[in-house]
Amino acid sequence: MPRPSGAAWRRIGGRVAQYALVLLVAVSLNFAIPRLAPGTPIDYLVPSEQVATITPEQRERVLAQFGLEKPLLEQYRLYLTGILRGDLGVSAQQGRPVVDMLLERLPWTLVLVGGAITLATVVGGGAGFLSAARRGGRTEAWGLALFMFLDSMPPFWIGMLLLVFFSGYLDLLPVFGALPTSGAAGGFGLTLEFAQRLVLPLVTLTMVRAGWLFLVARSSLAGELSEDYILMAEAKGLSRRQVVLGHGVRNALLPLVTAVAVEVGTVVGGATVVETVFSYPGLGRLIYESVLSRDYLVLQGAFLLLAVGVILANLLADLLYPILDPRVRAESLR
Amino acid sequence: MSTLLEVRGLNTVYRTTEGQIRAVDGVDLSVGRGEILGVVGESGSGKTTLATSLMRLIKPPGRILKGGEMLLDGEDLFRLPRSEMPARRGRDLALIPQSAMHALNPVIPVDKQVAEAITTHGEASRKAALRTARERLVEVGIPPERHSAYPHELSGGMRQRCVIAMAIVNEPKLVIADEPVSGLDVVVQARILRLISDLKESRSLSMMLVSHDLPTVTRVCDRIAVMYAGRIVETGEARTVFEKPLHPYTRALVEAVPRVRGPKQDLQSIPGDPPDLHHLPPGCNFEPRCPAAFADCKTVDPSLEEVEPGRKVACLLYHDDERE
Amino acid sequence: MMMNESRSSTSSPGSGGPLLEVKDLDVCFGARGRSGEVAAVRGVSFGIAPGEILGLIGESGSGKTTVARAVMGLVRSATGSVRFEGREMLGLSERALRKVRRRLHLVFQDPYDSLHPGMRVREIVEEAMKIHRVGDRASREAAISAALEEVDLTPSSRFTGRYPHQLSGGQRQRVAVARAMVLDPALVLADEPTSMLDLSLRSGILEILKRHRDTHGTGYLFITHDLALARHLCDRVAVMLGGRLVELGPTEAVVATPLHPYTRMLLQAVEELAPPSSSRAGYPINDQAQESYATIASGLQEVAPGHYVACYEMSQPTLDRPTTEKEE
Amino acid sequence: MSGTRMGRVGATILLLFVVAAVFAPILAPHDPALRTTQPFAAPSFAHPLGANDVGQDILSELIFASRLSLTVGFVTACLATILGAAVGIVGGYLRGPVDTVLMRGVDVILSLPFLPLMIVLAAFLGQNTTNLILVIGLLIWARPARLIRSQVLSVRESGHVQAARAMGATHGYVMVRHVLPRVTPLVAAQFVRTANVSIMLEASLAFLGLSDPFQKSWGAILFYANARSAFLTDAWLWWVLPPGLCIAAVVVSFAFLGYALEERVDPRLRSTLPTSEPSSGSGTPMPVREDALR
Repeated sequence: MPRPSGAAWRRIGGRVAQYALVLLVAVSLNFAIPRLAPGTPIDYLVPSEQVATITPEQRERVLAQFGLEKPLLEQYRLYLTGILRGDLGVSAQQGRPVVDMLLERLPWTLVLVGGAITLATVVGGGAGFLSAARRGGRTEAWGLALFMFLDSMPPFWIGMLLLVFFSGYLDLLPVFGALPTSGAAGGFGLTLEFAQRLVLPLVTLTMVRAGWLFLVARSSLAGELSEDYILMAEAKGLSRRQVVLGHGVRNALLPLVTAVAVEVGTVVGGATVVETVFSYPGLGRLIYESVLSRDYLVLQGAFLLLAVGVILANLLADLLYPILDPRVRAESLR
Repeated sequence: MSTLLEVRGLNTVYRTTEGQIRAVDGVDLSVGRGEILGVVGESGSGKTTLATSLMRLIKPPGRILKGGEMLLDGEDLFRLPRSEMPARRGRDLALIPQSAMHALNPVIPVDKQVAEAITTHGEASRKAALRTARERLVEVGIPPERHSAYPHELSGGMRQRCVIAMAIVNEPKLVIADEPVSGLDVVVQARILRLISDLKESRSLSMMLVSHDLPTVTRVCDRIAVMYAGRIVETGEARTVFEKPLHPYTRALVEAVPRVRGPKQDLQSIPGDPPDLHHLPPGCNFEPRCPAAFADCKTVDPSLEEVEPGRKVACLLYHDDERE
Repeated sequence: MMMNESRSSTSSPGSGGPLLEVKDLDVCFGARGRSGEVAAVRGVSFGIAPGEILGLIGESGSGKTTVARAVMGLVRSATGSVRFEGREMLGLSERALRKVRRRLHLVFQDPYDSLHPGMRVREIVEEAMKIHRVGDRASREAAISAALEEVDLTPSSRFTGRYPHQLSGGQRQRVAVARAMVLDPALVLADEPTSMLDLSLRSGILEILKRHRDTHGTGYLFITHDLALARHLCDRVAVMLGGRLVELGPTEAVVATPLHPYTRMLLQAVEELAPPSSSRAGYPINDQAQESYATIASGLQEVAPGHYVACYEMSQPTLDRPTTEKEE
Repeated sequence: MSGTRMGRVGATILLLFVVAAVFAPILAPHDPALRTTQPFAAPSFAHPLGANDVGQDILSELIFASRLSLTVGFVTACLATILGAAVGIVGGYLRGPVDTVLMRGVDVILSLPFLPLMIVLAAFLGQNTTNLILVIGLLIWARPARLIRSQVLSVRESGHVQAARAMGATHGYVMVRHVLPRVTPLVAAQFVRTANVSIMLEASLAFLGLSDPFQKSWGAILFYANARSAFLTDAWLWWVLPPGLCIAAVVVSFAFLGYALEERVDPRLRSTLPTSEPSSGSGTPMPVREDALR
């Protein structure tokens, strides 16, 4: 790979700046939403069952504790510095630092989301390429319809149906949580338990997300296969298989990379509902719990963390793309 | 000159929503060893379909009708099983496709693309193939420092040279070039044609050159075949056809050529519209636009017949027997 | 055509002044410091008389199309002077430009994309009249059929209701020409109008342009890469290389005695591509001295009456030399 | 299955749901807001899909819920496509600083995780349908905007746009008469696509218990079914399966419709090959090479 030139560095710098901007927007949204929302801050800061009974003194104390009596700009500054120090506040329900609660859940979600994206890319992308390479056939057309169906099914519903079959009828897999609540086995047993509990959420998430990647892979390979260089490759004497794999798929991988990066945001959204269905102790489940218990600071913190993850994934794809595609390398910033 | 390629009764059809069209309609042609045959035709004449058919690269909804023959060195390539074709392509016969500008894979360096043409056919190691590829690139005029460039880093002329290198790298018996210079600047066109002429000399290349540009084809080719509406309407020695065109269509084409030397003549244009392959006239395809048409032309479909040694034309004006 | 209303301005066509006068035109694109981007046009000067056809010859990337766009006022970064019918075009407000554009028209290279696929021929030809609110319904209708007949789309009623995809390439290009002519412009800028057409259809379009010039006194800037074609149509030709004008003169003079090495190279290429039979008889230099307005082009020297050439030490041709070739 | 046939299937399914939504009061056997039988009642003749945890008729709930899904789908899609088309056309056609600013905004919105953001918004802004529609509409216009813009970029270079400009047409005229008609098929495809996405978003939010409690929605039915662990009993058959099927059917009908439209925009996606004769000459226009599906 050629070493990055001045233009490439400018490009990287531009991308990083852009995503820093996105992050700032996400943070600002987080700051602004509660302040724009109807009702008083108190509604969001004390456990919901205490809101009705709170005394004026307690009220003052809470406001002071969160710096809410200060001017808005000052509040914003405090908020930003807080985040930089890794302080996302304290959960109203559990009284624990929000950051701790988030970090405890993060690994579970990382495994689920990472696994689902990988699987969905392999399964969906692979099938999509296959479908594009064999266009015109009956199987191909029905494959398309099938994946569009998958793409259209609500993830939580698929999750519920899988629960019905695998635990309700077949009683095959333990389904709730990621680890047995009691009697931790440790070592290999623990890993196995963990893997078993991961299976259903992972399958669910993969199923729903594979459809979209199928469509992207199919359309980009179909596009590449209609290009002139494919004809030339065949005229050189390459077999159809070599042409499709060595030239078509190779080039069609590029749009797929972008699609996968964009997917991260959607998969994270899907994970939220899937984790809820399976009581899988990731960030999504945490979000659900905080919605139910009206634990707003936790909710906001979780959103922020997910935003950071999605932004990092997008940044990674953006930086990866020029390495894969020399044409992009040649361009400077748009 | 012995015959290298002999095509007989080639028909290629396309299925469309409006019905089937015959893009190549019963074409017979031959190319001699070390000879360049020029196939001239305007849009819709079927020249590109002809070139693609000879490579057996016609894709659905198009197909080559059974019954045609394509003898290359006496072997009928149309009879080969489909699976054997890849081994022949690039080695027995090579293609320089239309829009060569886009014929290179945008994400692979050009020398690797040329080398791929070698490795796919043989025993050569990757390294040896790359070396040969670079030699060929130098031969077609690409300086060594550009060999590992990506296509988008090269100009149109350079890309065209790369495609030519790719076509000759396995020393094919026959090269089929489809519009090798269209879309390039005139100076570059001239250079590419010079390159083709040079290669013909140095490697005694046999070639079929397909183009819309009659004067250019006349310049580089030994013989010419003029196509109209999927058929060959006139063939003969290149200069003779250009200087003494027989078929009214060829004549009109010659008169439409602007010249930079010689007396300034008015340019002629052919009245009417290019042929619509869905609705061809019952008689001669050119009859609706033909200035010399007479009554029989509306009903009799002229065949390609020899009128002088080495000269064939499909026009009733020259067919004594069909005239009455 | 019928839309030719009387104009009160002193510089109306035919009053003797040049129709178009371009002086020291410079156009720079996107100063982002990219290596591929060059100043598109540098110090270009030329003039066109009413009823004159000036050929602008150049290869891809020579800046010839940019000159046309600058003349239309479609390029914002143009500096220098473009006087059309005596009025300065550069720096005109968008509103004022729109008015001037009634007298100027463009014909494009690609007949497949220059016509709106969703509009019928009638609407396409009518559009300019609509935009400039010219005439009433009946007079527009008459103008449309007159314009179509003029480009040999006869009878016009057979074509007015069709969509572009129902026409052949040659017919589409005729519609594009009819669209350009319907408001009877003083100047038509034709950008390679025949390069995408089959040889057998080309001369038909050229014939129409010539005829229109003869009957209406329209001036043309005819952009092409083909010197042979220019020879058949243009009164004078201007040769561009790398954004500069390198030679300007009466067509026959330039073709017979090309002075600039680049022009010679072009001619040589054209001859190489020409049929082998052409004789090489000598020609009188300047067999017709076309009237031209004192085109004191900067950097161009007059070496014969009306025949200018750029000092060529500084502009060696660089084509097809690998390292300097431009990307399109 | 060809694109056209998919389009027809999609349109048929969608039409069925539109009929159900419009004639809900006539078609539904009961008032879904009332307790009409025992809680957790199994299916019976009077209650073909049984009853939920408070004794409301599930079939009637389903029929009435189609109103919400379709409304959310249509209204947000309208909002998003109008906004997206406007931003895409103006940005792509005018270029320059306007475009840069607009596209930065699009980039920002596209890099946010939608569902978590919507959850935060819904949690704070309260759970009512108008808010929901506004929020979805204001978030999902960004993708259509980007796609439409990239097509506009190529349309603006086409001859007829240049010609109209050269004729003296105003920017507004060119955008409305020349650019908009050329991108209309893409806009239509994006309309369908956004409707699809917003219906799914609404269902997901409702499933997390963030829907308007006074409005029946398929997602909300599943929320209660999940909360009451309906999938552990036979009740999944009538309580879990049907609402999910409804969501999937509506979404897939939009997807089929959208695919049929996209196939028109980009014929290379067709699975059964083409309709026109092969281009043997030069200059046959190819459709814009944009990933219409993205």
